[in-house]
Amino acid sequence: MTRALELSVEVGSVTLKNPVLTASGTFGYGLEHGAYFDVAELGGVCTKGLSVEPRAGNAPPRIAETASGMLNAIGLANVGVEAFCNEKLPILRERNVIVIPNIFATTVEDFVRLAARLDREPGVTALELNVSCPNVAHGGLEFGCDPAAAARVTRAVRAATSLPVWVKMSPEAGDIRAVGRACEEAGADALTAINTLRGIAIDAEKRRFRIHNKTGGLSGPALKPIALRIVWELSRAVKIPVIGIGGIATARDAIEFLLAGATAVQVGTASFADPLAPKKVLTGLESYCREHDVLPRDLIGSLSPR
Amino acid sequence: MTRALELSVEVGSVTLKNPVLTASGTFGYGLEHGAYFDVAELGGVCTKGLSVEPRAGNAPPRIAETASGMLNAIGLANVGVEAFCNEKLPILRERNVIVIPNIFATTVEDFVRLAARLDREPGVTALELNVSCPNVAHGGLEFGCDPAAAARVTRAVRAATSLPVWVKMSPEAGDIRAVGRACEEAGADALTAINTLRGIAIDAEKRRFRIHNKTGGLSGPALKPIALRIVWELSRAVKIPVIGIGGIATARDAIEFLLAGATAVQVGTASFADPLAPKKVLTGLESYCREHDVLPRDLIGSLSPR
Amino acid sequence: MLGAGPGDRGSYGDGASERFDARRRGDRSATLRRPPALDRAGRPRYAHGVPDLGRFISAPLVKRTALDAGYHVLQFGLDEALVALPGQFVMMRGEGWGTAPLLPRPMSILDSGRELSVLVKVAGVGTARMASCPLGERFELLLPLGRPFGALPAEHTAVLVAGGVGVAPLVCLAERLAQRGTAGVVSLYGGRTARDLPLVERLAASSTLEIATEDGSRGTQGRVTVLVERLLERARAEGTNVMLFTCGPHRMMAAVAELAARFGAPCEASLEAPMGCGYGVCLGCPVAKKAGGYLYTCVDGPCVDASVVDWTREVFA
Amino acid sequence: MLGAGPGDRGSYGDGASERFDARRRGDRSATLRRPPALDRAGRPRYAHGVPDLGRFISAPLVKRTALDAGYHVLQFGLDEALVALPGQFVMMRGEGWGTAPLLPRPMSILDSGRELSVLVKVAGVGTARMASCPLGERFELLLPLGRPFGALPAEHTAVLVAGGVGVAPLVCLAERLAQRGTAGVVSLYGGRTARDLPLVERLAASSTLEIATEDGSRGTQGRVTVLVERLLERARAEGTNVMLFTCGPHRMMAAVAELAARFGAPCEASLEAPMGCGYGVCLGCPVAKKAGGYLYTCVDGPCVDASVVDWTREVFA
Ligand SMILES: Cc1cc2nc3c(=O)[nH]c(=O)nc-3n(C[C@H](O)[C@H](O)[C@H](O)COP(=O)(O)OP(=O)(O)OC[C@H]3O[C@@H](n4cnc5c(N)ncnc54)[C@H](O)[C@@H]3O)c2cc1C
Ligand SMILES: Cc1cc2nc3c(=O)[nH]c(=O)nc-3n(C[C@H](O)[C@H](O)[C@H](O)COP(=O)(O)OP(=O)(O)OC[C@H]3O[C@@H](n4cnc5c(N)ncnc54)[C@H](O)[C@@H]3O)c2cc1C
Ligand SMILES: Cc1cc2nc3c(=O)[nH]c(=O)nc-3n(C[C@H](O)[C@H](O)[C@H](O)COP(=O)(O)O)c2cc1C
Ligand SMILES: Cc1cc2nc3c(=O)[nH]c(=O)nc-3n(C[C@H](O)[C@H](O)[C@H](O)COP(=O)(O)O)c2cc1C
Ligand code: FES
Ligand code: FES
Repeated sequence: MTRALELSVEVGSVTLKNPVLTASGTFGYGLEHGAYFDVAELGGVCTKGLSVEPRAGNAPPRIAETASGMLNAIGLANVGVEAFCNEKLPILRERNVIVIPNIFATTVEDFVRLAARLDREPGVTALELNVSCPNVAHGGLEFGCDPAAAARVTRAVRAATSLPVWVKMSPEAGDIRAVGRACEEAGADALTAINTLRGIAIDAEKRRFRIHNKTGGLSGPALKPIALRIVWELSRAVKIPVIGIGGIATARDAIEFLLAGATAVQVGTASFADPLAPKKVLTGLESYCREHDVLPRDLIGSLSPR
Repeated sequence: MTRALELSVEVGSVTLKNPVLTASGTFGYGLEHGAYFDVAELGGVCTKGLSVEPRAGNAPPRIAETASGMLNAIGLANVGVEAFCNEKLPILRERNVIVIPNIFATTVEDFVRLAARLDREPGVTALELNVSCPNVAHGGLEFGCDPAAAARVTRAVRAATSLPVWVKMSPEAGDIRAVGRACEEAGADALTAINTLRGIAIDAEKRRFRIHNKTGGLSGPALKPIALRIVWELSRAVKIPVIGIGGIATARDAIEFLLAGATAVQVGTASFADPLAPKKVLTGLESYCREHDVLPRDLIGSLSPR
Repeated sequence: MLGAGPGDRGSYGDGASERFDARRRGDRSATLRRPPALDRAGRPRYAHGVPDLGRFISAPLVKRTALDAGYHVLQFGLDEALVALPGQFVMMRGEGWGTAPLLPRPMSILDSGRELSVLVKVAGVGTARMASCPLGERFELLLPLGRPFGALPAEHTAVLVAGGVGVAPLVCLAERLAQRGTAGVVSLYGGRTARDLPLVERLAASSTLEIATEDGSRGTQGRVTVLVERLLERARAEGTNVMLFTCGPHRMMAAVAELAARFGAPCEASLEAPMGCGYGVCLGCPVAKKAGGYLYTCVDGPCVDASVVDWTREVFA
Repeated sequence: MLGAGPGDRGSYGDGASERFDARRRGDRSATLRRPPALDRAGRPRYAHGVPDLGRFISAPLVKRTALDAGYHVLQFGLDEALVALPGQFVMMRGEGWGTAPLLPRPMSILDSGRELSVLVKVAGVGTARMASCPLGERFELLLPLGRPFGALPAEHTAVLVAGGVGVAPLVCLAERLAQRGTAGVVSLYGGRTARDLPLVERLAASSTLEIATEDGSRGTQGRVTVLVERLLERARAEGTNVMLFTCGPHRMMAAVAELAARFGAPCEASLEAPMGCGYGVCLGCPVAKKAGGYLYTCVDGPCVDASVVDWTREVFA
């Protein structure tokens, strides 16, 4: 009955069939959702951060709820890139899921190793470099908060792979635009923003940190205004596309990010409360576009200047 | 019946009768609350930010609610230091309110002028330097995000007044500890942390910013985990006291800040929903101390290391 | 039809008071009106009486009546009777709201006394929660707040111009005027359709009512301003003096203010603005003045002399 | 007294399935148990049957019963009957919660079918809202989740060890065992006081019950572990085999696990951990294994072989 709407967006050289992706670390490897909806309908799935070797992750407790948000210090628990390529990716390919592996390392060399390993695999759409994880002792914010360091990682990965490279920005960089521009110059195809912002939660009764790692990354709706601001700033500072993340739970949230300048969005924490969240965001976006007779691509950065 | 509890805390050379203050910009000039409770019972009142000349503030809309928080871009509307000294301070003095004027300027010279003017007035307990306002075109984050600039303001004000000088930290400084240490070296008596973090809110229907100024400062419970983390980091980075602010609405919140290392706390946005909030925080803190047989001063930084 | 009623006499004193003074904000040197006189307890005396001092209380929702088209009347059971004046408002927040929605919502006081009531139109998350809230749920109420409507000058007829949910303070005013024996009060009430006229019966019962709907489903077809203009023309022709009291959408009030200015009629508008606190500490509720600078809706208003407002400037996003 | 019941037979197949595989996390190479066999629809077959695949539904609260001491039984009206097994849980969240509380709360399934029920103990903001929520309010439910309790080996007596709110999955298990005709099931139930034993009648009706309260107000004075130890000693003396199923506070379960190990009895514990998602994607619910690495409570548990857990390591702050 209703004509199909052109939902696709261009993220650099990649055309995503729609702008709704899942955020790294909040959707497993894209295989846990089979029963809830068909993940292949999404614009893409960013996997849990992959490292060269498997990682067990941090000691519990790892998560704590805060006002309209949560802290996490998972510590990048993951199966390792090898197991991902051998055990997860084949299934994802078979299911036609658009896969964007999120990769994490503590050295430039390991970033390169990860990129090179994934470059050999069919069925990978782009790589997302996590240079902004706040929950690891090394290699997290060090890379993401310093323009030169972020550029170094980007350049090295760029050289090691033919895949599009997305670099994930930390909200803790003093000058995020400088980091973004440095990555752009170093060959990034897109920026994703934002990763979590470090916070702590305290149990006043026990007088203890609520999270074993002490600090954790804040995610969820609490973060949305900050994420929107950073996406807005970044999208005006660079020419490459910016992918928006932070507190997106509804289609309306996603539209706000597109208006602020994002070319696509990622749904993160919202999937915890509602495993259908990414799918609902997509459906809602489509309805909005029909109602307002507009395409997602036309929404990008189309905020009236006031 | 119940013995009075020793609630006082030392903020540098100043002894506050209790650690509960109001946050600048959220309690007017301390005169609006007469009818709700006796403001003189509080540890202190930080006034709306004062400038050399009166300021009308930004065009509306100035505020927007977000998830468990709000954005504001008041733009430092205030009566100006002269009117404050002549019209507000005499009444505050008469009512025995502990007053900490919060001052704001776009140049070091004007900061000095403000400090010098207030130095002549009796009934001022300390000065709080707002080098971290995100809602003004100049003089806000420029000072607060750069250690050298923050130190310059602090040093100049330090020289211009005999009053204790508190410097208010921005959460947007890339390296907040460096800013804090620079202010400490420049003679600050205490640090207050944190000011708001810039965010934006968008009306997806009208495709417009919800706030005229586009960006506004995020405050309220959403911010608390970040504020706690910064207070915890700062209090371990400097020897001077740190005063905690950010999303404090209940005694439990205040206790969390004391545990994280704050010597005193400020209640901000919570006063909007409940004009009795600062008073309730104080009463609740007292109950907690009685129940746990502890004094507020003993709570400071007493988080178990885990 | 437009015989001038006896009217309330203006009762603004001229002594600035410390209490009032403390409520003035920086850029309000050109204050809209002189501060009202105080009664012995230090409470401001307004045209319609002496309201309670502001208090912060908790009260349960005792009754909820759903009207047409997403309007609801909420009634709260107060321990002590509230004395509030037409145009004053309450900041209200459900005790179960937790941290979101965070801020209290401003609502005009419809009825005071032991049973406080407000008329709520569902506009967003807060009002939606109010409209579906179970009986017994407690609310935190800060009230009464703000400047009520001012005095009807002698030899003037009160004309109340209401749009949509803006009817609440005007119902309150119409009933107060009727109670005081003010004769000849006229109400002009506009809505998009006939369903969009909440509390129309109460307005009809306490004043001479004329209705305009945009779709013509009730009363005159068109905007309420058509009625206003017609009335002002008639009043001019008849040589009667009229004072307008208006509450409704910004554009409607702007048009009413413009007509009032054109016809030289005094006009008071009950402003709407986003509010953080409702009692003067957040500075979040400015409305631009023609003369420059801002009024703060919660303490300088919500009821203000419409001629002072720069209606061309926006208040909302 | 400790005659071995017929017991359910273990029904774990040995073929790893893609679906199950997908649920395995990185460091779980030393997986606690072999994955269960699948039925034709790809659903895992557990000892007590084949549960529904996980689904995400909305259902209204249809009944709320307040028990003693802050415990409440909440009942939801489901459109379709739910097949869940003892030990499985639901992630639940009020549709009216907005953005705070943000995350759903895990609750053991007490009764399944068309009327899902859970036993809630008020612990914080989410459970407080559940306990005072008006009837008719809708909840989002993700269910059934997690690994249920495993099989009772042949020639073993089931001994259920409950502490406080941990009784819920054990009531479910006791009733399932009774329904299946498993004889001789014993329950040992501990609380601080007599008021601290929610659903004690249901446990008594479906098993042979012994009670311990710390203040001695009901049953034996002392901790429930005193009863466990006594029972295990008796079983050893009588030469009967016992399998323990336990759910309660971490320390209690740790002590039960320790006793089980000492007496060589198999023991399953239903773990509790903070949960973000309940279905394996957040990695927020680890429990340390003795062998190193972590179990994820929501997908590897909540019911696990107690001997695998490193009980000395904390799960909560
Ligand atoms: C003095 C005064 C009296 C009012 N009287 C009434 C009344 O009697 N009945 C009634 O239904 N409405 C009244 N309003 C408007 C009412 O306050 C808003 O509709 C309500 O705050 C919207 O809240 P929400 O959570 O439903 O909407 P949301 O859009 O979710 O609110 C988001 C934020 O914007 C603010 N906001 C949004 N719209 C308005 C608005 N129109 N006015 C003020 N703040 C707004 C909210 O307070 C909140 O902080 C009055 C407003 C004022 C200023
Ligand atoms: C598998 C499983 C089954 C459970 N079954 C029941 C049951 O049948 N009845 C019952 O009353 N409780 C049960 N719990 C515990 C229950 O989930 C918590 O008490 C509840 O989440 C606390 O939420 P709150 O908002 O009241 O507390 P808050 O302290 O405000 O919660 C804050 C955060 O901590 C998490 N949290 C706090 N305590 C716990 C806890 N003990 N377990 C898990 N997360 C926690 C919450 O989910 C939330 O994210 C179960 C937990 C698990 C893991
Ligand atoms: C539990 C959890 C785990 C996460 N793990 C990763 C990760 O492995 N790699 C990464 O780049 N980001 C990770 N993130 C960050 C998210 O991808 C996202 O940037 C952030 O949560 C903000 O979005 P949200 O508010 O929608 O969750 C994680 C977030 C959460 C909550
Ligand atoms: C409406 C508003 C106005 C503010 N004005 C000032 C100000 O003038 N000077 C200042 O230093 N901080 C100002 N702040 C920041 C607060 O003092 C405080 O640092 C911040 O709101 C975080 O605390 P909270 O979450 O308790 O509100 C303002 C905050 C709000 C919400
Ligand atoms: S609403 Fe806060 S000053 Fe008016
Ligand atoms: S609760 Fe999210 S992985 Fe277990």
